[in-house]
Amino acid sequence: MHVPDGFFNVAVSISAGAVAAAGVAVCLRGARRELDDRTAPMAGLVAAFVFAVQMLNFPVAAGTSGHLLGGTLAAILVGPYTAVLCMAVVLLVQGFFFADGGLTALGVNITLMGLVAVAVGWTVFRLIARSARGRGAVVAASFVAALVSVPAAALAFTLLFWIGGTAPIEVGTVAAAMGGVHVLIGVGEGLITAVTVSTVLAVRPDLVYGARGLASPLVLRDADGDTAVPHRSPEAPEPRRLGWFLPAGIVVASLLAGVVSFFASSSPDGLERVAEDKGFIKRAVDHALSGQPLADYGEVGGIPVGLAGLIGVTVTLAVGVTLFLLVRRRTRSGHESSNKVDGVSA
Amino acid sequence: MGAGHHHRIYLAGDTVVHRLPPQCKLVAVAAFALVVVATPRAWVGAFGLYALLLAVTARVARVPFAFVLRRMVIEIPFVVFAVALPFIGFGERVSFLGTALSVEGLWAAWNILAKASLGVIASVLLAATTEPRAMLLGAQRLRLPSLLVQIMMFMLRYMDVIVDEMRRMRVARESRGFVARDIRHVPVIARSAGALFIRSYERGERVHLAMLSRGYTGVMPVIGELTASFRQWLVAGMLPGAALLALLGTWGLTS
Amino acid sequence: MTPSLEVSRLAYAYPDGTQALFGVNLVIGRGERVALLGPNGAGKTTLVMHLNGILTPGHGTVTVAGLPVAKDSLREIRRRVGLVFQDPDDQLFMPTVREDVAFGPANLGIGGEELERRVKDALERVGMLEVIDRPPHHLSFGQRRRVAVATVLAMSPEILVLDEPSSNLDPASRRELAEILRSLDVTVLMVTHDLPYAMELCDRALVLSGGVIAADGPTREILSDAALLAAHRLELPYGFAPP
Amino acid sequence: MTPSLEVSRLAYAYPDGTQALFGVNLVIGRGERVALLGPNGAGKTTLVMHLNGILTPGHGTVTVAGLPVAKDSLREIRRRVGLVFQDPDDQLFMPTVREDVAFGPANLGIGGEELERRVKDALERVGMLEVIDRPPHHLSFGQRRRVAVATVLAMSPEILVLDEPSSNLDPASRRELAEILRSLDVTVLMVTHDLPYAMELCDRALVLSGGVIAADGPTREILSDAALLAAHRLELPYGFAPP
Ligand SMILES: Nc1ncnc2c1ncn2[C@@H]1O[C@H](COP(=O)(O)OP(=O)(O)OP(=O)(O)O)[C@@H](O)[C@H]1O
Ligand SMILES: Nc1ncnc2c1ncn2[C@@H]1O[C@H](COP(=O)(O)OP(=O)(O)OP(=O)(O)O)[C@@H](O)[C@H]1O
Ligand SMILES: [Mg+2]
Ligand SMILES: [Mg+2]
Repeated sequence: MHVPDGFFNVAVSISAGAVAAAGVAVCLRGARRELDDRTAPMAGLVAAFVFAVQMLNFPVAAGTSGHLLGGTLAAILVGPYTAVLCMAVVLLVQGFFFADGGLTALGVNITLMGLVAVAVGWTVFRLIARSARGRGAVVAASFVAALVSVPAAALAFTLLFWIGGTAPIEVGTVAAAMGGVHVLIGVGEGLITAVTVSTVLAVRPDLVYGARGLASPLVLRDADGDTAVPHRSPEAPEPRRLGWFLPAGIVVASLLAGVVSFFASSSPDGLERVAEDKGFIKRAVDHALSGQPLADYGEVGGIPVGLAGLIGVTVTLAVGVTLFLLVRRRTRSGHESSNKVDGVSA
Repeated sequence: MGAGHHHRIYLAGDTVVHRLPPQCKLVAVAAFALVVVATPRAWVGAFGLYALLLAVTARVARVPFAFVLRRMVIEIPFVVFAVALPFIGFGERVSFLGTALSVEGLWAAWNILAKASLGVIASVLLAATTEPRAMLLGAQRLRLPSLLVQIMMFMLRYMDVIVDEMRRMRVARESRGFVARDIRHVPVIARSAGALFIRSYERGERVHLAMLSRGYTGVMPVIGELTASFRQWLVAGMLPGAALLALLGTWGLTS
Repeated sequence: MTPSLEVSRLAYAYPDGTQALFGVNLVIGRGERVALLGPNGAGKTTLVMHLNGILTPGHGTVTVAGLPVAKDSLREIRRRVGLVFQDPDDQLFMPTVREDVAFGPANLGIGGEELERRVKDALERVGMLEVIDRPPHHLSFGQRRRVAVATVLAMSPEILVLDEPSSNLDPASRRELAEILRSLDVTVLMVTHDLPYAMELCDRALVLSGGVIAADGPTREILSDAALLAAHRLELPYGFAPP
Repeated sequence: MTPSLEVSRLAYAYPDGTQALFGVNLVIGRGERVALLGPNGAGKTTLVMHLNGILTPGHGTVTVAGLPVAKDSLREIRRRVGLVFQDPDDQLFMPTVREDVAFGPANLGIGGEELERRVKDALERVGMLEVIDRPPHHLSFGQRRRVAVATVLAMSPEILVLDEPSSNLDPASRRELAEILRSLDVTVLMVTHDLPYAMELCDRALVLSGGVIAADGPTREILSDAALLAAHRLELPYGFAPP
């Protein structure tokens, strides 16, 4: 999904750049609360890990190549704000040090793989993890969250390309293809995320941001008299509630939609396009804004493409919700038993 | 993405391009990419001039053409995408070898291929002539927020740590009679991959703590000053400047 | 006079739940050279990591030259306490030995010729001047340990804490290190499993065992208390006859 | 009888160009226990890494029990030669101690109860049975070294090569290791900087210095040749009186 130069017109490149910069600025502020000098290396490691994970590439049928994103993993390990920074860093490094992903497309890339993927992933994660507690819940929530975040980013990509891509596509076709394939990639993403989170939870629970409330209280004793000193570890605050993140995500998203479509329709790219094309963009923007059904766009193999797109999204949601319900039931019972263990040791 | 994510992309050398301060090069390459993206796709001549400019830069920097070509594999997924465009695009169609291709799709494919390739080449040249560490210092000079620079620095270090730990683990495995030959060995690799994450983290963490214990406060002490002279900015500006001239020139010719 | 180091009721558990320290108390005066002895897994490294704030106490306090170790005093503490890690790979991270040794003093704001002088001087002392331009991870283990010692010497700390500095050193380097430590006018706390070395260098010894201080006294006395030694997996080596 | 180890005219340079070995010749008979002494950076680790094919000779040959070390004999060589690394972190890589110790024997095709028995037995010998379910990188340095020794013992190799196995061990573990080595009926090559330990354990010693073998003979003789020792940065420690 690393967009190279020339994929999007100048208008979209610049406005997505502005959105990305604004998003990163917001996250820089937010990250100060998530990071201390101890966790800065964790952010670096997560970035390196995401970088490695993104090398696992899947050829995607009609779209671009797909690969794992890592945004959800980052959010769970270091917190959503820092996660966006990690993703931004990964993309900067890939763009500047490895020539991967266009420099003018950095804004688009950061917006999609950073802002959208992290916002969606973290939101889903918190929604699930909040309703159930315990290690199992955290791991399961990571799976679902990561799974959902991938098709979400893919659909955002399609939307953006539809608005300001440099090639004419039928949004429905591409959305269907992208959505469908990325659900599969999402399963891979979910597995990797869940395995990593559970590994880290097993040996260094203190490193999982999304599970900070889980660290069991320490009981220390002094050896001289074997006196028990019940002790609560000083840090280990409750993970912050969804609070600001959801509204912030919505603001970013609407900013994105608003700014991008404004630029695109007032189109300073007269340089580039023939009149018919402009008509296409206008039409596209009208559709995006008026929310007309996608079904207008004809059909593929007998299935109306809009319908195909909807099927992709529905399948994603269905899988997500099913897993969510399963997890909730599982962890409910798991939670009770873990309570008992706590009761014994305390 | 694809092959070749290694530090090896840097080619040590002592040319004018290598010696330019990193911040100048960063800005120059970004500006060049912007000019390329802003060029209308029909101005084929302008793209030729851009390619020529990059070729000249590569010569001056003594970066072999074969090296640049090898690095361009990163682009392959998009080549695939671009090739698909004439088939999935709509609008007017022309017939070519018996298949109907979308004219608009063909143009779009050309547009993406040309711009993406130029962008990739420019970035490859930048990375080949600038050490990663220098690039970080350049970013720092360009006022990239220090938190981002710090994360970036740790990330680069961790890539080394991970590679290093992977090497250690491979040697350790082999010296105890392990040879990864068939699919049955995947679980072993997977098990040790889980350990790799924690292990790399903890090694990096201990090193970080060692840095802290030697007075580190989050900013690398800059041992040599990194100021860029006006002349150096001028030299660096030659690439995007010439590209802009080419763009304006072509505009003049077409209108 | 305020003591150099004061540790009181220090307890600590690692994030995975393993408790390593169970209430350590100790006081070390200015200019003393003290050996910290004890079996593997006793908690020596864990204790040492608290002395410049790398680990944060789960319970209890650490005071360095009158200054409690806390978040806002860390910079000052780390300027005063120089720590040589048990594993040199944890200590060396820059691309060349020169930059690695320069790192600490540069962070203290030293630059130019003074920096150059300090780097050369520290490397000279440990006999590693000739590898100054090589990458540290391409050195032999013993060479890395010597460079690790140099990185700390270059910072001229007031208190020097060394975690098994003599392991993997060849016998001559081991003696040279002893001479360096004797020549410095600083407080020294040295973890070691080499009892003759401890006796040669330190007048006082502490025995840490099972996360608490089990003995504290003159090295010579401790090393002649056979029952104490046996209880904590300490014993004098083959062929050793105290002079 | 074919010797256990035979190294002939072995030279090696690291990829960065540093040459570490300049033509090493040595022959070790079956069942011998030999100490490999020498200053830091002499090339001991480099030599040892050739003995089971981790490094490939730049020049010269290495033969193990008559079998030349080459690409297609590596599996067999590694089954026969057990190597304890100088840095235990290089040796341990699985998520738990149990899996790590089981790794080698499992590769030899051992499974089930026999595997379990070997793992427990090896850990028992080094006194680390109680940490069997912990992750190795969460152990103290000395504990890691002991587990590293166990991983190799569990493979019951014919030839045991140890790179400073006693460093970072507490004195009792050091003696216990000596007892283990003495109780095994295998060929042993042990790198060490601890000369009394070498004398206690090995009848024969080699001095490697500057990438060549500088001396080869009975340990007692070598350690009493003051000129030889001084020439290679070797010296007997404080308080040592050969019994
Ligand atoms: N990172 C870690 N996570 C969990 N437990 C640890 C960690 N490091 C050490 N421990 C445990 O804490 C205890 C004390 O370890 P420490 O490293 O302080 O011992 P030590 O006295 O330095 O031993 P050695 O002489 O072997 O270096 C040991 O039981 C060890 O297993
Ligand atoms: N990875 C490497 N790359 C380049 N040079 C190396 C590397 N490892 C070791 N060397 C060099 O090779 C020489 C021999 O190193 P080696 O590790 O074999 O020494 P050693 O005898 O084991 O020393 P020590 O007693 O300190 O462990 C040294 O000069 C060292 O600097
Ligand atoms: Mg220790
Ligand atoms: Mg060595």
